[in-house]
Amino acid sequence: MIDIVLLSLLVVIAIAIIRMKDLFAVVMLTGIYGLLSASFFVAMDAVDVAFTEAAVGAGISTLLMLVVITMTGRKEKSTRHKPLSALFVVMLTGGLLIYGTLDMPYFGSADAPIHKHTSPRYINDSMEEIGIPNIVTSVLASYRAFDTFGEVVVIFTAGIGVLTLLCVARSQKNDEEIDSINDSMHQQHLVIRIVAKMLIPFIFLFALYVQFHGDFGPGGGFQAGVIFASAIILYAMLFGLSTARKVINQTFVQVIAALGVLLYGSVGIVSLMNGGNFLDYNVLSSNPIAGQHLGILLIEWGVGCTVASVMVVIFFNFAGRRAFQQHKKQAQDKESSAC
Amino acid sequence: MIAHLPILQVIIPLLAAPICLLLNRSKLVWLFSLLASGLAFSISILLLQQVMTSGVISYELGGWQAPWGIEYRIDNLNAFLLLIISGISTVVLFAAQTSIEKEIPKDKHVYFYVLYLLSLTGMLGIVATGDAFNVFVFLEISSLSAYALIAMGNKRQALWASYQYLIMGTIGATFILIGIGLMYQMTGTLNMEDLSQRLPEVAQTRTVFVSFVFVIVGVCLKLAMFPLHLWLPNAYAYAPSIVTAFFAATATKVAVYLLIRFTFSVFGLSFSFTTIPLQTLFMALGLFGIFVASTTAIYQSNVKHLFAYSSIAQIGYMIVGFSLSTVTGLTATLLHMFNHALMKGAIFLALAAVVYRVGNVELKNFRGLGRQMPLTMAAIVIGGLSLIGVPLTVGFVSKWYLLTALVEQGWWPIAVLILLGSMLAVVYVWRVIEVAYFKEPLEQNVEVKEAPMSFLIPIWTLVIANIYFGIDTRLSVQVAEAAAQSLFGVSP
Amino acid sequence: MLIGLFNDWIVVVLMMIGLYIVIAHGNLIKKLIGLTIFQTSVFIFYISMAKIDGGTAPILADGITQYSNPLPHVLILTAIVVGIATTALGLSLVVRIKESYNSIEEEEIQQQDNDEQLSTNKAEENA
Amino acid sequence: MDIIITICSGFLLLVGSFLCISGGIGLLRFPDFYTRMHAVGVTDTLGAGMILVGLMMLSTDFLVFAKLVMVLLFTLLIGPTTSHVLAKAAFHNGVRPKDSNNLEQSKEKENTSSIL
Repeated sequence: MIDIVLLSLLVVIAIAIIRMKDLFAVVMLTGIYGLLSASFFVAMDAVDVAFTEAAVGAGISTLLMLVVITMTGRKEKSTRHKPLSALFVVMLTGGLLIYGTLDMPYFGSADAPIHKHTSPRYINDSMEEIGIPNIVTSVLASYRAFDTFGEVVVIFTAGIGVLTLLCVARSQKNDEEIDSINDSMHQQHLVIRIVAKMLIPFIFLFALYVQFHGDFGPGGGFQAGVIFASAIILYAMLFGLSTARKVINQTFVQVIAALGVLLYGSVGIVSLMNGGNFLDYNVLSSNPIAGQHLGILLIEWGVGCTVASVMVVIFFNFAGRRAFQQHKKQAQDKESSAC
Repeated sequence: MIAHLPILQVIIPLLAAPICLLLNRSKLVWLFSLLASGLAFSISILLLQQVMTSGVISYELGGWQAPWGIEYRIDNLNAFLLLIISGISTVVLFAAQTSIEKEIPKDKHVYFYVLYLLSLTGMLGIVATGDAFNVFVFLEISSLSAYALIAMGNKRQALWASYQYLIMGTIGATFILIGIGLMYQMTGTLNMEDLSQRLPEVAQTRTVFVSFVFVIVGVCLKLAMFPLHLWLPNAYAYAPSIVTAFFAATATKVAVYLLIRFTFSVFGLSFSFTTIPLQTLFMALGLFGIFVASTTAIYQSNVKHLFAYSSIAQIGYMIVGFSLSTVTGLTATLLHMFNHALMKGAIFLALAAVVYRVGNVELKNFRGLGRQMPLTMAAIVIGGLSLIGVPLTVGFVSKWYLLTALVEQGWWPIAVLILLGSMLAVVYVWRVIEVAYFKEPLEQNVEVKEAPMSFLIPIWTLVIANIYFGIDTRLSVQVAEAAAQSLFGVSP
Repeated sequence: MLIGLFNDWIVVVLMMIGLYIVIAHGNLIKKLIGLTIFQTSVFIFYISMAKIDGGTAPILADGITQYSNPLPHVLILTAIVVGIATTALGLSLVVRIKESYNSIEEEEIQQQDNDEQLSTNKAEENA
Repeated sequence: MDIIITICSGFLLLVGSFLCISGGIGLLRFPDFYTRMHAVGVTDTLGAGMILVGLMMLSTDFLVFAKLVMVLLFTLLIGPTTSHVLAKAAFHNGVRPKDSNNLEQSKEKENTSSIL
């Protein structure tokens, strides 16, 4: 019953997004949309997915869109781009999909084909073969480990793509200039900087808890990486980008992203060397179950490193671009006022 | 180590990318990625021999059996595609260092090579895998690195072209995801082999029909088939010329492979060609694509746009061969994939050499290049002749098989239309040749010299391959025929 | 019938809203938001496929017999990460487009491209 | 014994949800920015706090109880801070609290306010 309420709320928000012109409100609605879909996933017993959707859908994507809006402005032109043909295409695909749903197994029915073919083995045998309670992590990290490897490479590609587009040769600000920015920001955001100082260690702690708790409850490499990166982003927002860059320098973060992917790949190569197939953890140590635990721990660690460092790289490049634009604007104002 | 070849094919370029990021010196990274691509090429040759001798190779990742774990199935079709992709990428990489010297700022060279290796990994991953969802993941890897590579072009239109490609590509990939989801819902498995066994019993349901439509529309978006091709010309014209050379020769072939794999191996021949009039629909769209794209190619002032539209026309030929749904028709399509990769690779590498020397590829800058850059222009001429399908070149072989397939079916008018299409190709190739050989060079282009050796070696290897496979067709035809027969379930 | 498929119909409505935003709205950021809505609705479709009435989250605990299907959850974890990767790349493209075109409306960008194309053709005629 | 617990938790949950609803209604009906923010502030700290305490009483084992305590601590720490920062940003951008004498002056100022 609750999922129908949540779904209709989602439809209301989606329609509001169509009608809204102010981009800032639209981005806020996207954040709420992400959070509501995360709570829908909890209602659907998909706890791992809810965790990731909340951290990524509601958190990082809203944050990135807000940074972009500060650079590109809030107003959206109201002219619609040939709406009738768009409506026709949409109605066509919608009708086709509704036609497709007529033969689908009913929602929640236990005798649907997907519950009878591959997943019974995951549910029944995963305890003996892999030995960790969270079946999603065991399928994610062991049965279909290569999918997750592809996914880590997707995140790595996005990080490199954003780097190529937005990286700016940084003008080396000297130290006292950084301190002056730091002090000016200090008295403006006094309260939230104190609270952030209290919170950031707990956020790191929670990220590590989620990283290593992935086997027993919802959690894993992705969620931990995103939470870890959000703590660093909070620090960068409040203490100024240049101080954050001094604390976490760029090349180090890129190296960690590359090492995460290599760690994941080398777990596969080691199992190749030991005679098993690629990413076959049974051969990693004498007892297969211990091998599975070791393999899953290592690749979750690789995933966590890559996701955290790529999210940090993406945010630093967006914020760096914004600082670059403001710097250029000041230079233009100075020379326009001068001549 | 021989047993692990299928996975090493994808893993070597994949692990080479982060290592390149760690090396961080442009010259060293170039040599390392050349080594990785060469290694992938040699593995694909070994794989092809293994498949030709001992039939299908199946490799279970993580040691789990097929429907539960992910499985790599290499048969003639995959091995043929792997050979094309890794071969073209090795040859193109050879000229990369000098070409990006002029087109990409110095500090981004390392990122260029990392993205290049990632898009190579994505394409190899799509072709080698036997798991439906794994296709989607590696499709995203190759598409994301393609968007970033295209956006590295020095003109501002490159950004807009890359954005449009991102929107169209993501809609296509999400359509494929919906199709896979519907298939999974009705059968409960994601392995392609398992799907082909379990789909017939649910084939009559509307959900499987809709999933087939969504997968085909998604793949056609990626394929830039005629009505959905709007993103391709700008993306290929404004991207750095090395990127255009690589994608023009490989990206669309991977999408054609997906189309063939889903219609023949997963949904089965009988289902695909009876539920929808796929034959007439694709035949009409293919022919329409050939004519519209060739005519627009004639009116282009930018030579890269010209050959991008000609690529869309060539895809039209492949779609016509595919829509015949006969063994020879499919052989013609597979042959044309191989030949088109050689032709377009040579032409776009030659254009990269022209961009390196002259700066841009507007038609007016091509005046008098015939005398100033003789070897490069000769390569473009031979590539153009091969596009038209002149005997002794590779284009002739694929046109010949296409015409025999059409004649077998007794469709004379369509065979005549195909020949008319080639006539249009004569027009736009002649436009380039005429400007290059019979016009005086502009005053600012007088002191243009021949392209450096690092361009001429890859260009001329492709041109010689163009001619060699035009004459000695044993390798390409034998592999294409074996692949077509295995798809039709006819034991060779 | 209605209750059984109601979930899927709402998901289809969400998909169509997302697709409509991508096609009809000219603003580049609005298009990316439409894309996110379109992808999130596909995730909701996958997850509502995996739910079993009376089943709990797929975490093995003694005394529970019925679990929801874990496989779609794994697929969607991958798809969410793919979605955020595409959004991040799209947003960085929007920033670069804003810098070089000074606008993020599709019509204005297309207009500037066409004007530039016309001016080069004109220059070619009189050259 | 557990009857008392269920009654208390039921009562707490009811009060908590009532506070959340009142916050929502306050958001819609109050005239200007600062009063609306006060109404939302109520739901953040008190409404959520009451619901959490109610849940704590219903929780079975210690781990769930400990997690709920931590959630309560965090919301009590973060809720007021966000309200503070929101008010500071609004004030910084020129949104003045509306009182009877400068009714019209603050009306045009309010629509020019931009949080960023």
